[in-house]
Amino acid sequence: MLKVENVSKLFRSGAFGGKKKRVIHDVDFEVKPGEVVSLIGESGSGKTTVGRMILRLTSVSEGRITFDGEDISTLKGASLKSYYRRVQGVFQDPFSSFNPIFKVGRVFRTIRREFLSDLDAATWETRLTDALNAVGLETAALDKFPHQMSGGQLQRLLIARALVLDIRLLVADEIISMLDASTRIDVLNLLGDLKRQGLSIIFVTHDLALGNYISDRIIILQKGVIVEMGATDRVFGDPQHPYTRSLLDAVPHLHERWSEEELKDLGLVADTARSGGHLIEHRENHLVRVYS
Amino acid sequence: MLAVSDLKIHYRTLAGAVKALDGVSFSVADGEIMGLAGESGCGKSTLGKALIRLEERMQYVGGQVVLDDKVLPIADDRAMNPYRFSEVSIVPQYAMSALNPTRRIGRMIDELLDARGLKGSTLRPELERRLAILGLTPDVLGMYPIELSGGMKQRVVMVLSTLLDPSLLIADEVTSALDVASQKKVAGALVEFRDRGYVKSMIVVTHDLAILAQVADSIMIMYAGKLAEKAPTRTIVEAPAHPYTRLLLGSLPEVGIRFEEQRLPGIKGRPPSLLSPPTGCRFRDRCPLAFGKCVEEPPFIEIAPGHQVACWKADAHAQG
Amino acid sequence: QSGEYPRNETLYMSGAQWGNIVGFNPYFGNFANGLIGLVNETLFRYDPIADKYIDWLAEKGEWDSPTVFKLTIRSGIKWSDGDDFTADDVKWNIDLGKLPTIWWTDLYKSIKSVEAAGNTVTVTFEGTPNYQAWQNALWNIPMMKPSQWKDHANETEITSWTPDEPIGTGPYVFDKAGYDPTTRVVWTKTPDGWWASKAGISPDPKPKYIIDLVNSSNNVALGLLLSGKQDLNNNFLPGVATLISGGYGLHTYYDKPPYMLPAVTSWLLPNTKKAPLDDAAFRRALAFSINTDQIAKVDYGNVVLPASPTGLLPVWDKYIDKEAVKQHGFSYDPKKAAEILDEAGYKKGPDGFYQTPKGEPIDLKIEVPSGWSDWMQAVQMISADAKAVGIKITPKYPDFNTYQSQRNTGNFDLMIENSQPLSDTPYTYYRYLYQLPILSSQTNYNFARFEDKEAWDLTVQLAKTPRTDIEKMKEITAKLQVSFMDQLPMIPLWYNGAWAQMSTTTWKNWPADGTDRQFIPISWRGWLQMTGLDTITHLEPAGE
Amino acid sequence: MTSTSSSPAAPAAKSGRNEILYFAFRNTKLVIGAVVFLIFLLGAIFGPMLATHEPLTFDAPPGLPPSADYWFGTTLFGQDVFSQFVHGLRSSFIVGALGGITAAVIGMLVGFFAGYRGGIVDEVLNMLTNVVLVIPTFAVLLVVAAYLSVRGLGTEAMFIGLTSWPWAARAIRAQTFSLTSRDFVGMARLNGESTFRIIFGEIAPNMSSYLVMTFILLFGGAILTAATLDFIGLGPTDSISLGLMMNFSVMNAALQLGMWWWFVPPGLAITAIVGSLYVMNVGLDEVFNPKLRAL
Amino acid sequence: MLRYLARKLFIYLLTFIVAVTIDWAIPRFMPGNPVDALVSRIALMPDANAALTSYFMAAFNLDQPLWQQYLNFWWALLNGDLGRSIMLFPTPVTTLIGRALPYTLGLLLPSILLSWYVGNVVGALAARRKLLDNTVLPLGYLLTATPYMWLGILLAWVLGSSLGWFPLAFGYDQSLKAEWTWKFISSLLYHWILPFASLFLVALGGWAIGMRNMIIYELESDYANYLMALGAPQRLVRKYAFRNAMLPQITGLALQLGAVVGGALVTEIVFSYPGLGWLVLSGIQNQDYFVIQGVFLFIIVGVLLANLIVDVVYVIVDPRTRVGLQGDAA
Ligand SMILES: Nc1ncnc2c1ncn2[C@@H]1O[C@H](COP(=O)(O)OP(=O)(O)OP(=O)(O)O)[C@@H](O)[C@H]1O
Ligand SMILES: Nc1ncnc2c1ncn2[C@@H]1O[C@H](COP(=O)(O)OP(=O)(O)OP(=O)(O)O)[C@@H](O)[C@H]1O
Ligand SMILES: [Mg+2]
Ligand SMILES: [Mg+2]
Repeated sequence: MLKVENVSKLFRSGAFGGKKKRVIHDVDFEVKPGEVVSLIGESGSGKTTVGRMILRLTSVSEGRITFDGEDISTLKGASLKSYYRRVQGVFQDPFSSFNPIFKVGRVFRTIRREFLSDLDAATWETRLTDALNAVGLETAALDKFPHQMSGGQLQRLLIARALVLDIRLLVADEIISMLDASTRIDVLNLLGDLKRQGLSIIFVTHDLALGNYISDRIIILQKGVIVEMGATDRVFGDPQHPYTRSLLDAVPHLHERWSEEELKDLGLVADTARSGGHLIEHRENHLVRVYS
Repeated sequence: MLAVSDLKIHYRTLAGAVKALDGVSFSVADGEIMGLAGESGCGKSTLGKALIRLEERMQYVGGQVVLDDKVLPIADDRAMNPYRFSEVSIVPQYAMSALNPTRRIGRMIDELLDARGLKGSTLRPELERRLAILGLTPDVLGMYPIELSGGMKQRVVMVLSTLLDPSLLIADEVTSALDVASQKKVAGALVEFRDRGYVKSMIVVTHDLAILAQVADSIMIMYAGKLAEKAPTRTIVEAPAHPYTRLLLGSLPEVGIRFEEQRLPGIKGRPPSLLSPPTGCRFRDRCPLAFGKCVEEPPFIEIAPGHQVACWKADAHAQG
Repeated sequence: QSGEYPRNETLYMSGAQWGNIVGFNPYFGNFANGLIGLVNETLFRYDPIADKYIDWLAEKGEWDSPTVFKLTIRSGIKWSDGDDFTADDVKWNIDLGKLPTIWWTDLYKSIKSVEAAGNTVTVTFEGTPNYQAWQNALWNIPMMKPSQWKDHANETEITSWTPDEPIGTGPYVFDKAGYDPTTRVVWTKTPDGWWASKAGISPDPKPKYIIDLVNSSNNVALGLLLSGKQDLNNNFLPGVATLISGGYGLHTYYDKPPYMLPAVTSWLLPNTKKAPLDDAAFRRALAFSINTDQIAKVDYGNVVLPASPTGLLPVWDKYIDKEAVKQHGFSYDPKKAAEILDEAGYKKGPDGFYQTPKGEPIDLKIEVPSGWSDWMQAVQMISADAKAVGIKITPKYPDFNTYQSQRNTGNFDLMIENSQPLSDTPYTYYRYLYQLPILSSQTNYNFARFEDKEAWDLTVQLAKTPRTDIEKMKEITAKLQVSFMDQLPMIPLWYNGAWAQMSTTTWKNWPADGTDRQFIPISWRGWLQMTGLDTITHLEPAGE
Repeated sequence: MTSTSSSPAAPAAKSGRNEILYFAFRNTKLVIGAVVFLIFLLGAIFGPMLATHEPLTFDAPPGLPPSADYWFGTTLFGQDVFSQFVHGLRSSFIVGALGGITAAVIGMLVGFFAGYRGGIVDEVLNMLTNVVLVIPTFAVLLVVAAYLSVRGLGTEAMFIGLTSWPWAARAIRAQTFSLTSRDFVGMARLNGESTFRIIFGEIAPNMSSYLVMTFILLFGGAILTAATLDFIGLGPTDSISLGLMMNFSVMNAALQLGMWWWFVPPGLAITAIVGSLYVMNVGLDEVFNPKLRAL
Repeated sequence: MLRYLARKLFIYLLTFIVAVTIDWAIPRFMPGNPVDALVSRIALMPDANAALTSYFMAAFNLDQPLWQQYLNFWWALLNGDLGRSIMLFPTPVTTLIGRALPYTLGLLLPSILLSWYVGNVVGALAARRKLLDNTVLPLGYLLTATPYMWLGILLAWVLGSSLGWFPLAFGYDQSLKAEWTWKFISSLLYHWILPFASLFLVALGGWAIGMRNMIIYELESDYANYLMALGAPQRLVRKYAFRNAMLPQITGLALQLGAVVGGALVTEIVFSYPGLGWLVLSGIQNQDYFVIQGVFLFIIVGVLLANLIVDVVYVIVDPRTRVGLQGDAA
């Protein structure tokens, strides 16, 4: 369905963009219908950038991204709109995803105006109510200002927004990292339910536990390079790349305490981000980057 | 040894007083790292700030703070000053921007020490030694904050805050903005400092229970301006007595838990407004165990050594 | 000497110099004021009050024949650099007229030769000389030192080059130490003494220094005057009438209104190329409708006098044909104005305003420069007067530059104009009124663009009348007056004054009516020759 | 950065707009500023109706101090100062409003597009802004005005507007830039909304208070600049303004003659209007910015 | 750092080119011919007009094709030639500017620098003391809202005209020779005080308010909070706040320059002070385009240079610019 083919991204930096900085190197993966793919990496590894490129909020510098075989960078006007009817995103900060001066219901009116203007009022109402119910909200919620709602509610509204459109791929960029522990699981569960209904999700996170919780496949990004990817149980159960391992080691567990040495090992995570090398198939459905 | 009793701190707002701390009593032993956790807005930071410096809008309403047998005059900004830094110190949440951007770090530290009546130069070797422990070279002292990465700044702040070997250190959300790798480093540093005796005791504020489980000796859970539970880390993690603590722990996905296999429950509802909090147990609206008695406020009582809970049903549960 | 000009030895004057001082070239407009008269003297001078020429550097000047003028140069005069002033110097200066950029070049074209021999200079004309212009030139051409100027006596530099220090024959020399082009020029008494006082022709001026201050604005001038920091002020000061009677110790030529000598006629300038202003009847009707007495009284507080219908200044009173004025003149009479219009076929439209005989509405603009408040008020009064008669005139206030360029290019309806000052002959007035041909840009004369061949011929005839032949001059001017009053190419309104406010704190013996000091107390360029200099030479320190 | 964005739901009881009004009426700075401003605005609107004289006609006795007949006295030439004053007020407001609007429109367009589009558009617009910013605009105005033979209020206002926008553009650009990085703008793009719609429907409303304040400052600035130009004599040639009044009074020795009633009212009015605008601005800031709301 | 300066320099260069082009274009594309004004100033017989007009057209380089004129204009400019004045032909405009400049600079430099310094100190004090704040703030707003000329007029009226304490015109007493005697210098100062005071006061208000607000903002910043949490005395915190608040004020200084120059021009007019403002005014009144143009260019260059200096100073005092633009620090 979605194919990310050897995509690289260069940002201009410095005055007048004299220099270019490559933040994504040759990223190549695929998302199948009904599949949840997690993009995992530390801060600055390029997760958001990949997500934004898929959403066409950032342009692709090299390579291409196709959806159902169509190169998304060629989309314009109506075809872009139709792309957005199939692919949507939810972002990290629920509070900043809503225009703070309007009531939250405005988002849905905009959706209707931009995408569903052909729908008659009744159909629209039922569709809206259904979507809201699916995320566990009442229509009354639409009449509130963003600051009057909790982060979890807002994220659910955004997911409902995607549901109204009946999309096929959702890019969820750290959508729970700003939520309280008590509410984040609600949102995660909701994503899980949607996946069951056949929605594909690209789940961006730096929290391995969360990635593990709902995803089918894991992609580990380090400084814009995919260092390891594969089925969730493979990558987590048998991490091959040192970077993946160090990430896993750093995850605190409730019930297992780090040993004294582990805790006080203040050495930096091995800087193994080298460009070059290539991904080889370690096992079926498990690719690892090796360097010659 | 820190002993806080019935501390009440309110925020003055136009809409009325926000009762961010509404009668909080607990103690932290020497050498203890106490984790403080709870949902956003429950008053964690307020507690941390109250122990060192009240901001303009914070209003001291009542209670007492005793540190090493001395009563801290927390309501009196001037009287409090001599205690700051040397007795109580803080690693703020905003470590990234805590350093004056236009002063070289070393110079800033010297000026600060001089202003406190200490000689910057005599402390210099100790400063450099501690920086080295965290993997920083003395060069950083000659740099401007902007020349350091976020993690470096955070470590510098940690060293600076503990330079005078305070009795109590408050670390407010020092790991929250970091990814797992950096988080671990900071957590390690906290323990290291305690172990070396740079600080006697510590309050680590965070909403991330998993990290507390790694570093804290005891964990205190707050809910809506009140204490819910305090116990040794192991007890909290393995045998929490307060229903809120349990629900909170239950909603944490551990590596290995998968949605497909085990669907974790969340906690329904939202915490009450602190402007006019309900009487009685503040968690009762969301509590699965709530019963008639919950309209009365449960006392924060010790149900086992070092294990305090504020719940009418705590006893039953701890034993059951 | 200390770095100061002692107050009791210094005469401060201002009123002529606007903007920075541009040096010492008497042929360029903004030369240091006082240069002509105090340094570079003229062959003759002229006393307008007595209508008398004063022999000056020339001891005599006579027509040997109708075409030969013979000048006798006074001997014993020295340039300030020590050289003798000679007839050759005079010839050289007159010969400058051959340069096309010199203002009397037209006159010079009719000169066949200029010869110097001994102390005489003989000027021979071709055909009938323009006697009037020649006479006028004689007291206006400054004598410059040929050795200083000879390298620059060409077409362009003569109007733009400037020496660092001017050399002249006059009572004062340039004081370099005090020169500040932005604020002042200082003239110091000639160290070796002035030829005129040595020769007993003129008293020796008492002020050791004359400081001519650059005008920054009326308010500065007024401030200085009121605080006794200025002795002779030649600005028009708004509200001056109240000051004179206000006990500020100010002296004026007359001690009662109009206080000032009349210096120039202010005219209502119609554009005679535009209907209905091309119609003499209409212009006359306008003339009858304006209450100039009222303007003089209300607007000026009586420091000006209403003008004679001939437009001629009071000094030319002897030329005025009183009989003609009675018959052809005009005075404020709205009824008469209406009659003239009715007679000429003008009819009132539905709005109560007159329309042209062809039935077109009349709506005229009258313009004066913005900020010239006395004129602004005057045009409002004019427009109100005209409205009373039924002529629609709207005041407009463009800025000065616009005003000037519109005037020169003929892009206006009505304006107030007064650029032709007092002189020794009414000829200059008639040239100003009638000169032909009309060019696309009229820079000095005939702004009304009035084409009257006959009047211009008469003016030329006047020019060719010797200045001594007063009767002939009267005869011609009488004809011109009749023609003028019938046609009114411009409408005389009032006489602007020779604005002079004098302070008696440091200097006394200022000119005054009814004394033996009937001089014009004016330092404007060209006026020192017209007894401005005598004002200075007759001053005495006030302390004594 | 961290999870502190749980906004204090404290005054949630009142809805956003009411809350603003509530604070607005309690903000003394805003109230005082607005009252002073309104007084002068009313003076500008209704004053000319009260004036018994044409501002430029000379139909009064000259040089009178204020009296019952001539409230603000008369000029040296017998013009009624009060009439001049109220007409001048009107001109000031017109120039301020027109100049302010022109500058605000340009500043907004440049700021919005530079901030939103970024990249090369930003570079170019930014360059333009910087160029106009460092040019001493007053000097430009001076040159331009000096060459115009006919000058009216409209041209004056327009030229002021054309030269005074850069700081506004800069500020708006910065605001837009930070708002653009907010996720709701990304959401809007995912909605397929047009650039125009995003800018004016999503971004602009969020900075409306800021835009109002910017406009207020531009308004005040335009009044000051106009007064300065008028004072030099580059003001309108066909009407009266407060700056011209000062020009006339100074040029005609009102200082020396002690005719204070001629130059005090116009300067006082400008100071009061501009001052009230500035004070209102501070008040508005306090109203809109919860951080500054005094207890 | 060098990149930063290079970028700034580029902008200044561009600004300069734009300004010069505007300056060159305006008189050429506006109706009316400056030379006519000059010629009409010299009393001429009609037929001499043409000769002199063409002479002056040539003298002002107006007789060439436009592109040539443009290049000439640049060439002359780069040679420090701003043309000749019309009203004071043939005085070079640079001479006129040279005469007026000392007066203007003498007003501008002290008033800008002193008002900046004093304003900042007063503002910083105001941020500290409620009482002072309550007086400084309203007064500051009043002062910034005051048109330069009006304050000048008021001072002139009260202190000059009514009380007679100060002179109201000229750069020095006209009874003195311009020699460097004590008497002359004191006269210069005496004439300088009022125009200086009015410039100083108006600018002062703005700086004081700006500084006060900046300080309050700085005192709420994280580093100030941290310092206070570590028990740093107020003195140190305020010292830092002052230093840091000063930085935006430096850039503010550059941005304000143009306005202050405008203020100086009108103030000079009020006090008949023989500086550039005075020169420009007579240029305007006499339609002397070359003087107007010249002064304009001069101001542009002055302001650009001052901006550049401020930029360099800023880079030196603010470490953030130094590092932040070296590339990707940290
Ligand atoms: N607009 C931009 N211009 C220049 N560099 C950018 C831009 N956006 C992102 N980058 C850089 O690209 C890299 C990847 O950024 P990205 O936001 O995709 O990381 P991330 O993995 O999402 O990190 P985080 O966990 O902090 O959100 C970073 O080094 C960042 O500095
Ligand atoms: N300056 C303030 N004015 C008014 N109310 C405040 C202020 N600061 C905090 N509060 C309120 O006080 C309560 C406690 O806030 P506090 O910052 O202590 O929470 P927290 O537990 O640290 O939350 P978080 O995890 O989000 O940091 C919250 O309800 C908050 O809304
Ligand atoms: Mg990201
Ligand atoms: Mg907190």
